[in-house]
Amino acid sequence: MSNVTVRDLWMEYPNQVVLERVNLEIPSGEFCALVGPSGCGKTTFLRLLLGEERPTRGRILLDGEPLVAEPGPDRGVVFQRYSVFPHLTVLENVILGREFQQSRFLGRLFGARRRAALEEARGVLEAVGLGNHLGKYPAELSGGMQQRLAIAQALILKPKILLLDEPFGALDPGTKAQMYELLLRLWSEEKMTVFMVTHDLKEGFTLATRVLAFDKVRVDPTDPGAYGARITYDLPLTLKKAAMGALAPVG
Amino acid sequence: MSNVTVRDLWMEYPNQVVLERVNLEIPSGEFCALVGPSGCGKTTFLRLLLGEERPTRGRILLDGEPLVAEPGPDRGVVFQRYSVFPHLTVLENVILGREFQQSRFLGRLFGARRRAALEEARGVLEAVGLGNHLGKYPAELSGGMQQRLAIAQALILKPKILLLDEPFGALDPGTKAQMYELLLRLWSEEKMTVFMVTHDLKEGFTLATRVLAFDKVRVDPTDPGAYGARITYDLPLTLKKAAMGALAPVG
Amino acid sequence: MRRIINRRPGRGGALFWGALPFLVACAGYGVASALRLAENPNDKLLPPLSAMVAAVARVAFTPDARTGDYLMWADTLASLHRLGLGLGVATALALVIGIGMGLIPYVRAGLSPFVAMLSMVPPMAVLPVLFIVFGLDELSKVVLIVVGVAPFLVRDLAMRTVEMPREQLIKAQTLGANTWQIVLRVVLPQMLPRLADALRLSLGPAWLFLISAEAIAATEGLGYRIFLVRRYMAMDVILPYVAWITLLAFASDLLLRWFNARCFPWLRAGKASP
Amino acid sequence: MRRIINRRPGRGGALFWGALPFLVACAGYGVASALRLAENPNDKLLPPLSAMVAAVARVAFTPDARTGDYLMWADTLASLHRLGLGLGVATALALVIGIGMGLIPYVRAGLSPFVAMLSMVPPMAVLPVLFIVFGLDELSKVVLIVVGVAPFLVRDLAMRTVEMPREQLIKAQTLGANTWQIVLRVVLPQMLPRLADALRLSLGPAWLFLISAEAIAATEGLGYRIFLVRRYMAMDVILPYVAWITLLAFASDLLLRWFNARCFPWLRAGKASP
Amino acid sequence: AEKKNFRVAWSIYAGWMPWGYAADSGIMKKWADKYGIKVEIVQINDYVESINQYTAGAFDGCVMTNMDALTIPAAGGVDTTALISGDYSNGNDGIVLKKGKTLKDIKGQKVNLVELSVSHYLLARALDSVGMKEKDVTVVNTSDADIVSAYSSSADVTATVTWNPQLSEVAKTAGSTMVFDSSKVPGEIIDLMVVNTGTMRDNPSFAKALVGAWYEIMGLMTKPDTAEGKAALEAMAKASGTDLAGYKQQLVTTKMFYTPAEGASFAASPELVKTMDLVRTFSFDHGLLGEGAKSRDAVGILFPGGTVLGDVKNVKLRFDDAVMKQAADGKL
Ligand SMILES: Nc1ncnc2c1ncn2[C@@H]1O[C@H](COP(=O)(O)OP(=O)(O)OP(=O)(O)O)[C@@H](O)[C@H]1O
Ligand SMILES: Nc1ncnc2c1ncn2[C@@H]1O[C@H](COP(=O)(O)OP(=O)(O)OP(=O)(O)O)[C@@H](O)[C@H]1O
Ligand SMILES: [Mg+2]
Ligand SMILES: [Mg+2]
Repeated sequence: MSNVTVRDLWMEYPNQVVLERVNLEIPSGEFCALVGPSGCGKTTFLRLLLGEERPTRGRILLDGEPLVAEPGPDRGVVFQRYSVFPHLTVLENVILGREFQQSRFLGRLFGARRRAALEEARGVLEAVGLGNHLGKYPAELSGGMQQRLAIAQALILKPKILLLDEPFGALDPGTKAQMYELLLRLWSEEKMTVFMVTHDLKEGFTLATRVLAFDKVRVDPTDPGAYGARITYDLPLTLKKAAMGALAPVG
Repeated sequence: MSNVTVRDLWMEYPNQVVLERVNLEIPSGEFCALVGPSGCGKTTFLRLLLGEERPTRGRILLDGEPLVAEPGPDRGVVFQRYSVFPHLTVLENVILGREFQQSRFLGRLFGARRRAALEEARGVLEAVGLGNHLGKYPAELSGGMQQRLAIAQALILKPKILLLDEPFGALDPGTKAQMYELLLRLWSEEKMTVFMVTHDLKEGFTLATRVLAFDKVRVDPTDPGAYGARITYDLPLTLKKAAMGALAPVG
Repeated sequence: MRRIINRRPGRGGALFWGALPFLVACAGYGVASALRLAENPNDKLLPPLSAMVAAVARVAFTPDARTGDYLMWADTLASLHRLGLGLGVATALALVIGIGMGLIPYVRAGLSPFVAMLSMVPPMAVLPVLFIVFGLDELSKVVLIVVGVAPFLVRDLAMRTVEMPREQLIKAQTLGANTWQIVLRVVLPQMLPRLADALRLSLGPAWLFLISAEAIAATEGLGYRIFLVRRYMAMDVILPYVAWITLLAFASDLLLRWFNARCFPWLRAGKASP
Repeated sequence: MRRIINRRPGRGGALFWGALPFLVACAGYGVASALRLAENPNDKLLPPLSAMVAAVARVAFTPDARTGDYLMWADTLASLHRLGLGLGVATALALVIGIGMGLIPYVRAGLSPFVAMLSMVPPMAVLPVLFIVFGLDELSKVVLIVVGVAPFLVRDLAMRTVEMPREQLIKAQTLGANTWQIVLRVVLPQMLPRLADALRLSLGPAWLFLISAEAIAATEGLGYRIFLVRRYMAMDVILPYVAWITLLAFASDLLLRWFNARCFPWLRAGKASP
Repeated sequence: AEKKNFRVAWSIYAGWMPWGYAADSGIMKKWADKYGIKVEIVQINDYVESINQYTAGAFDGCVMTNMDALTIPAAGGVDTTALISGDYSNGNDGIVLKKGKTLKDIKGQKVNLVELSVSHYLLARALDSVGMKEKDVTVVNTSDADIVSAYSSSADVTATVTWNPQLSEVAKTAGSTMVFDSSKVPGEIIDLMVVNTGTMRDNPSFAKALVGAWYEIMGLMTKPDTAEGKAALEAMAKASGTDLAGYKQQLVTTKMFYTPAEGASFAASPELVKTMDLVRTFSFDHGLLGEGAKSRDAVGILFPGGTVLGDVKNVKLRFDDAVMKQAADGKL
């Protein structure tokens, strides 16, 4: 279960209000696409959900409880800027999550458990199209490959809430289609709640069950930072959800 | 004038061939969109054109002369990963090019010339939608805003050849449309030769006068790095070019 | 329970925790001193606070019988003068050579092994040679500081320059910059705060060299006084002098940090404020 | 003409340019020495090469009459042993405290002012106290190295840890890591090469402290020998000893670099090879 | 308190080389075994540090000059007994000038010396002898390890006061003249073996073992023609970084008390009282008796006859001839 409730949320930086009175009620298993003009506060909103930053006013509740104000394994993330570990190879980057989970003290797996983790990681990497680059370091990958690596890294743990910041921005249409399929399969299988920032409206409508548009409603021309963005549209695409839900047990 | 000729170009990394026997003839003023699957070598190709790296075999000619093997002001660039200067504000980042040009020894402008440069920079920043963020440092900008800053920085110098690596990847549709307009106007006014990597085929066909598709034609399943990518399609959209050319004197 | 890496002390908490080790150290000294004094009331090794206060009053606020100077201030001035000169020269060298080595492959190839080697020469062991070349007066003390500190600064700055993202250099070139302009507008502004950090790290060694130089031949200076009174183990003078040096160095450290925060706002831009 | 920052010497060129300053320095010494010797054939300050070779032959390849040891090797062993211990302890401290300070806000608040202060205390000035607390034997020499080098290592490592991209720590937390796992799998592996770099920078100071400690109380060691013969200005022994120390330090430097290149292939991954 | 293990520090100097030999040759062990104790003899390179360590309690005994014994341990409240008066400097300390041939020429020059050491004292005595004051020169504190290189290589060092072996190196420099040396103030710079008075009182055998070992070696040194004597001298020469001839040269300017009787009578002589009066006056004038000292009487000095210089209630330095007498009488 992972209902997300946002109540009267404000986020202010010095000299600038970014988000203003945001209210939301997202039931478990929803796939939300966040859209809006560049710089309006979508990434900031994800960072708040992640617990990386704290709202200056208002609260975020997770299943009715205040959100633990720190990142945790219940919330996976793919950042807008690639955030893979430069000192680990592609394969090591992906099994790291399993190692954290299964080896509290060493953070490292050996023997059969390691082999199992590697097997699983290879599967996911194959699915994101990095099957041929298992031993490379991130610095040796192209931009899109790094992004796919970050996705594989987040997906393998099957978090309850998945936060994606323009995850498919640097991918070509073919690879993108593959990634859509992977993401949707995992989403319906695992009943994750997904928040995905995207600039591609078509992508938003294809994947999501709900589209949230952020934008500033008021602008003070003499002081552009005076007002923040709010949720201007909140479109549930309920039919699709029902369809996906029906599909899930089968897929 | 800026004809680009590529002859029998190979690019190999240890254990991996990235580009294989690439041949091209791009007349001056062409707008090329480079498309292809993630990791196939598009960024690498731009880096070669930039003079940042040298091909392992083959040659690149600029107006019949071998390419000067170092970056220079004739070739502007917007990298896939934002590459603005963290220690300069938005406005300073943009006037920097002018300062380099006009002040050989101090690299700094004063008085009237500085005011003129600032005026010009403000205009470009307004055009990319950063008019309200002139005094911010890059670390205070969102991803898309940094990308627009990098574009403004490159455009202000009106280079003969412009190399763009997924420049609009992180922008919302509205902002994107604005940027298209700006880019096309400059392109037709200045008769630049543009190379733009994109994953959005529609974008490629909208903007470009020629689409180059990169892909591997041969794959050795046992050694995925054995063969490199080549240009698999080279589509001239000549009609459009003529139309744009006709428009230019007017716009 | 949040992870310990995500928990931050408040303003008061930071003050308290920051002060704690100092208090513990002071208390430790007090106990050790009291124990020794109980055994021998004239013990010189760990004098009581009162003795140190009296000694400071004597050297700092009473004119010296022989020279009429206020010793501690005269010493401080002399030492700071030498230190300032030495660090100034070392910094200038580091800027020129360090950035040169970091940026220009030929300079790097030519100088990096030599500077690495030079930084390993223990300067104290070749002091006699320094004396001959630079005389026994102020100059040789300044030179000792330079010789001791500059190689570190140069190497650190060169390392940092090499670590700069290549994209930035390429970007600058596409904006038409020549090498000199790249240095002036791209590398230097980003290296200055790093240099200040490196300087902070080398304040300790700089004082060390200064003190050693003053111990060898001098007529005033903080190091001179320490080594002079060491002759009769006047720890009641030495310890306050050491504390004073530490305080001076610490103040310079703070000053440099303030300088960084003040002159390079971009360093902290975008970092979470709390 | 390409910009100078884009021109790289080839393999041979790098060798040539790297060797040049050494040759110049040697030639300079030769000339200065010849000049002084022409004036006074008994000059001790800049002895000719032959004198140094003879001195080395005496201390390195002839057993000492009194003890039967080969002095130079015995000295080297003694010094390296102390140095190794000192640096080992300092490194361990730096890892624990430096990473702690860099990663955990409470530890940072508590220790960072104290460590900054500590790093400013000139260790030589409080040597008498060190000797009394730790005795005059091996321990105090090792402790001097630790006291002299550890604060730098700790501060440098803490700075570097703080500079790590926050995204990585957050990412690790979303992958379920606890603080200990973050240290073990994310911070430590990335800090080890930095630590090796910091160690490289502190090899010079470490030798300096060792030599100073050996100068005061020791019966063997490279520093002991240098200070023993310094009273007679036997530069024919001192200079080869200094050169030998420099060489040892330089070799350690190379070793650490090789270690970094060897154990952390990701450091160079993606960097242009030529 | 009574104990079995003792530590004694020494540093390299012509008159103290026998201590090194005592440790190396086993003579010390022999005498320690005789009294059922253990005595460790530790060489410290840095003379001042060895005194500091003794003062701080790390050693039970230490070699030092009479002036340093007064100003460091005694002024520091450590009750100290001068157990053995080994020798006095008889030309081992001297003043050397580059410019000028007589002492009077020193006027106005910078003088490089170890400030507050016996060199400084010698300079004060020398200036006194020609009616000058310390104000007439500028004293530059220069560490003893660097005095040779500074003097012989730097043009701006023109005058220096130092001791052997540095003194002979300095005097060798072309154009230099030794204008004054300690033979002109004989018996004033005395090299002692001092021990902690409390330790000595509780453990008489410790003092006896030290004195016994010392005079056994003195005996060897007076017989350079025997194999044993020659070996001893050679070992000491080697340890002091020179050869036999060089070491003998240093001994010429050192007035050794080879027999316990000589040492005992020197310690008991009335001249010693006069010397110590000069020394304590110099020390007080230079602030060496510590900040609490209101006059030169602050620290009491006890002499064998029972004479006391200074504060009777604060006797911290005691010249003792009892054990040397026992040695002279063959009672050890
Ligand atoms: N650390 C910071 N300090 C000050 N202002 C900030 C900071 N971080 C973000 N901002 C501002 O907050 C606003 C929203 O930024 P955010 O990164 O959330 O935008 P976004 O919606 O993700 O944009 P994009 O689509 O371009 O990534 C921007 O105007 C930015 O300038
Ligand atoms: N420094 C390097 N060392 C080794 N291999 C590299 C290096 N840089 C790139 N490669 C490899 O070269 C190939 C092409 O990379 P490039 O960055 O050109 O791809 P791209 O077409 O731009 O992909 P994307 O659309 O994902 O950005 C990749 O397989 C990558 O792994
Ligand atoms: Mg964003
Ligand atoms: Mg790319």
